[in-house]
Amino acid sequence: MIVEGLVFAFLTMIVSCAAILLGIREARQGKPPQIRTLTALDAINEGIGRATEMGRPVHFSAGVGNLTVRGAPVMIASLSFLSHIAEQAARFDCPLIATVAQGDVYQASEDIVRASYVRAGKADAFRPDAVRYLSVNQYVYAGGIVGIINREKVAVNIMIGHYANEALFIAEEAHSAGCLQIAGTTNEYQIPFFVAACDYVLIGEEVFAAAAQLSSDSAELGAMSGQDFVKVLSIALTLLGAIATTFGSDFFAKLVRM
Amino acid sequence: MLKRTLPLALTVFVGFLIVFEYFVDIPALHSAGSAITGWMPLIQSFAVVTGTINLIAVHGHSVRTKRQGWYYSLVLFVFLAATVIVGLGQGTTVPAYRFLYDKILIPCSSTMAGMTAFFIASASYRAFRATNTDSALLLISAGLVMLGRVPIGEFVSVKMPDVAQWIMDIPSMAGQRVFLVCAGIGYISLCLRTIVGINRTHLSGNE
Amino acid sequence: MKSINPKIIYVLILLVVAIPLVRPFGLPMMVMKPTRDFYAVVDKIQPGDTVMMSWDYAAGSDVELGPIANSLLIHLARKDAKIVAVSSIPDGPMFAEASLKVLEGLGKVYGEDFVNLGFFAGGESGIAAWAENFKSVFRADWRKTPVEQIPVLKGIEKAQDFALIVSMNTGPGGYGVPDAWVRQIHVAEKVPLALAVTAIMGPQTQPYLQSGQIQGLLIGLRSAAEYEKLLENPGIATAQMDAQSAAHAVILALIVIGNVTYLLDRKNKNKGASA
Amino acid sequence: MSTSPDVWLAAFLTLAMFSLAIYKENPVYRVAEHAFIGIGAGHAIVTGIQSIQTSGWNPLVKDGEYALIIPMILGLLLFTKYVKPVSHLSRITMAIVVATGAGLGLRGAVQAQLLNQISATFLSLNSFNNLIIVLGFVVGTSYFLFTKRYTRALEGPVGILPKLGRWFLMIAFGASFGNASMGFLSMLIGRALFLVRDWLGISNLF
Repeated sequence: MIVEGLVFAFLTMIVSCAAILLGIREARQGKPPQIRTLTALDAINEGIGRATEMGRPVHFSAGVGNLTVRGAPVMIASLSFLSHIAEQAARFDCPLIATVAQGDVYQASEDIVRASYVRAGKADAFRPDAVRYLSVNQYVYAGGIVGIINREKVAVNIMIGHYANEALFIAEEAHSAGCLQIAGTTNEYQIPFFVAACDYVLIGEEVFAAAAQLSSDSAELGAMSGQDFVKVLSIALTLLGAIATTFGSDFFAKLVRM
Repeated sequence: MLKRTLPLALTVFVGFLIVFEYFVDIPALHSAGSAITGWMPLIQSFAVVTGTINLIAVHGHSVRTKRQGWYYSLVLFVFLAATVIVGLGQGTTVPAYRFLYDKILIPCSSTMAGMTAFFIASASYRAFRATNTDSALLLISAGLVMLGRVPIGEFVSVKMPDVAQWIMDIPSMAGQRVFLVCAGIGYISLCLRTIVGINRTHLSGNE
Repeated sequence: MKSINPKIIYVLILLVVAIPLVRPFGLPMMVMKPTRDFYAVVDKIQPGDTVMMSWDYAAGSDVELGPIANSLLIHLARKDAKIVAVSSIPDGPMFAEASLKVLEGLGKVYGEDFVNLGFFAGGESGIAAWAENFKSVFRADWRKTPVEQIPVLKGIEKAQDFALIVSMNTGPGGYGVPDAWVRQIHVAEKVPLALAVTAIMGPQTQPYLQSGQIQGLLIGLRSAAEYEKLLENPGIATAQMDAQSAAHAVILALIVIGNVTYLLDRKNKNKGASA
Repeated sequence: MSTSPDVWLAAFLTLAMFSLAIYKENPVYRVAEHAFIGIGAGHAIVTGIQSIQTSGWNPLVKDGEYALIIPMILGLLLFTKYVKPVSHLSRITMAIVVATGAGLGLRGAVQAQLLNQISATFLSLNSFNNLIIVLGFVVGTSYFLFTKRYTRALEGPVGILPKLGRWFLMIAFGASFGNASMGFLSMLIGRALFLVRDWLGISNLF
């Protein structure tokens, strides 16, 4: 019935999916899991406060991914951040500039920012140029952001989403302009640049954890607890496999190829 | 019904089909799955074309309303039109097309990419400071790998390439593997939530 | 202490890179194990075997992956292998075309010894589609000749008909990322797969080599220069290694200056606090 | 120095792009930038249409592969996104595309990203290197545990484990950075080589 060689993979998939779905169900029944504090998340609120005091804007960028194929998971998480940041900014009357690089992200971002202003009771304060489409080309996009940061004297630069080679360009120029920087991405090869160039960084999966904390949908938090369970299983399987190998048994090595 | 339920039902149906045809040994399921995957390249080609419509709309708007810097948008349209007319009319191998591509597009995009080296240098200078354990590890690992990968490192010590390779193969490998596995779990979770219809971001947008 | 203006660093780096290109100083260089291993994989190819090479890169990565493509083509030509070129990104075929010129120089004939099939859309799902039914995706080559009329493609129906598949890959900016090739070619089709990636992509691709999911891995310009050395055919990659050395020497010097000024500043501050 | 207008144009564009970092955003850069985006977008349209022609239209019309009518219609539906009254129709295509992507992702990630990586870590714990890899993997993964249910077990003296995990990640990021510097410098070298060799003609290299 199951294709040979894929039996264990199939079982792993079923177990992982079940754990995630159970986590979601638990959360939806009113028992969302608690998540450890992430300093970068506090830094976002402090940053908005600081920008408000200085009377200078906050800039948010979700990078160059889109909602379907390029970095979709982190782009979707990024929208949760935008929603939170826009609401905070609206509440404190802090100017917000969100720049986007993709058509679908543009549509989604504009809807989200407008809704956030309404939630904060500041529907009138929403300006259509809060969300700006710059370019689908990564470097042109970065050049555009650098121009905005310098011209409009941005105080806080938040970059959470899918980035490629343009990330370091933005981060370095924003640093020269004196911005406080908070960044996060799941793209492994961009993380080192953020870690080096920004003040606060959400590393990989931390982006999802933070987004889940900000999100109004308990399903996201619930999924986190399922994912953690799969991580614990991965650790256990690795240790068992390594110990078995040490004692000369290839039981686990064969098991995963079953 | 057509607006929400049908797309959602299609997501669930197609998602499960693609997953199960891979694991389960049923020829009919398998050929249905391969047919659908076989369509994707063609559909994506349409998506490539629609993706540029937004760009045209944004710049068209800026020209019509004579927004600040609208003449730049005009430059964009001239080159866009030239590329499309030559490309569709005569193909991508004619000299005119090669001119646009090889002599304008390539120098610009390679230069932009190359400029990142500037920022690597400035970031190394200001950020790689041993202020705590985290940044000290980052600094040492980066410095040793840099030295080990260029011939000048062998000038310093013949062991440098081996040191760099060891960092890459052992501690860095462990870190990379953590990243792959954890990202994989996050990815599985998102794919699952999409297939069962909990995550519907791709079905939102303009009503 | 006042820090150095970034614009000065930018200009410095540009100069330091340009000088060795004007007057190279030719530092010696070792060949590392991964490159030797990759070379051995290609060396095992038998005359008449068909190898697929995918140009999954565009302008920005041509400097790093172009020399690798060249060396691999020369090596495969020496082994009398047949070569099928494809690309998972729209700009790829043009770079394939440029690289393939080297084969004509070696007396190979287009259509009989090698072919450029051009771009296939869809990234991962595209790979999955042709891996199962080659001609459902590739119907004509880049010069618009129907595949049925191309001798080199005779008998190619699916991924398993290739002795080796090599993706020269630029990573997340592309459509068929390395992970997608591993998932669809190694995992699903069990066909020998090797990757050549940019230096940036190196660390995250490495685990696939160690877990045996790919047969070989070349990383950036350094590997390219090493491969040229193995082929005893020094080329553009070898020539650029001096510029790499000079620029890295400057970056490392900047790191040292940064740390020294940081430590001095801290010392001064401590003194100020105790006084 | 080169006498070819093509080379001069490319050199001009290269310098215009450099001016963005070395100087600041300026009109020369902006003109080059917009020409560059225009050609980029045009190129995407051209390759897209060519690909529709060779793998969709031609086989459908000339070879009678009528099944291709389905993806052709699905592709055309994408254009409805810009036509307000029927814009929801594009969701049908999006649903199928995203579901296929998610399905391929789910089935592939379990093996390529989970099981193969885990089984590659089934290393005999009798060498220093193997011990480091296994330890690094275990503590690194523990760093990515977020929910209190599991992190509670990591309080007190074992709290060092996720911290140690973070150190492994830092080493990995440092290595990535060190490696990346070579890649970006390669690109810069490519442009510098063009300037000194092709344009100025002062290089000793071939």
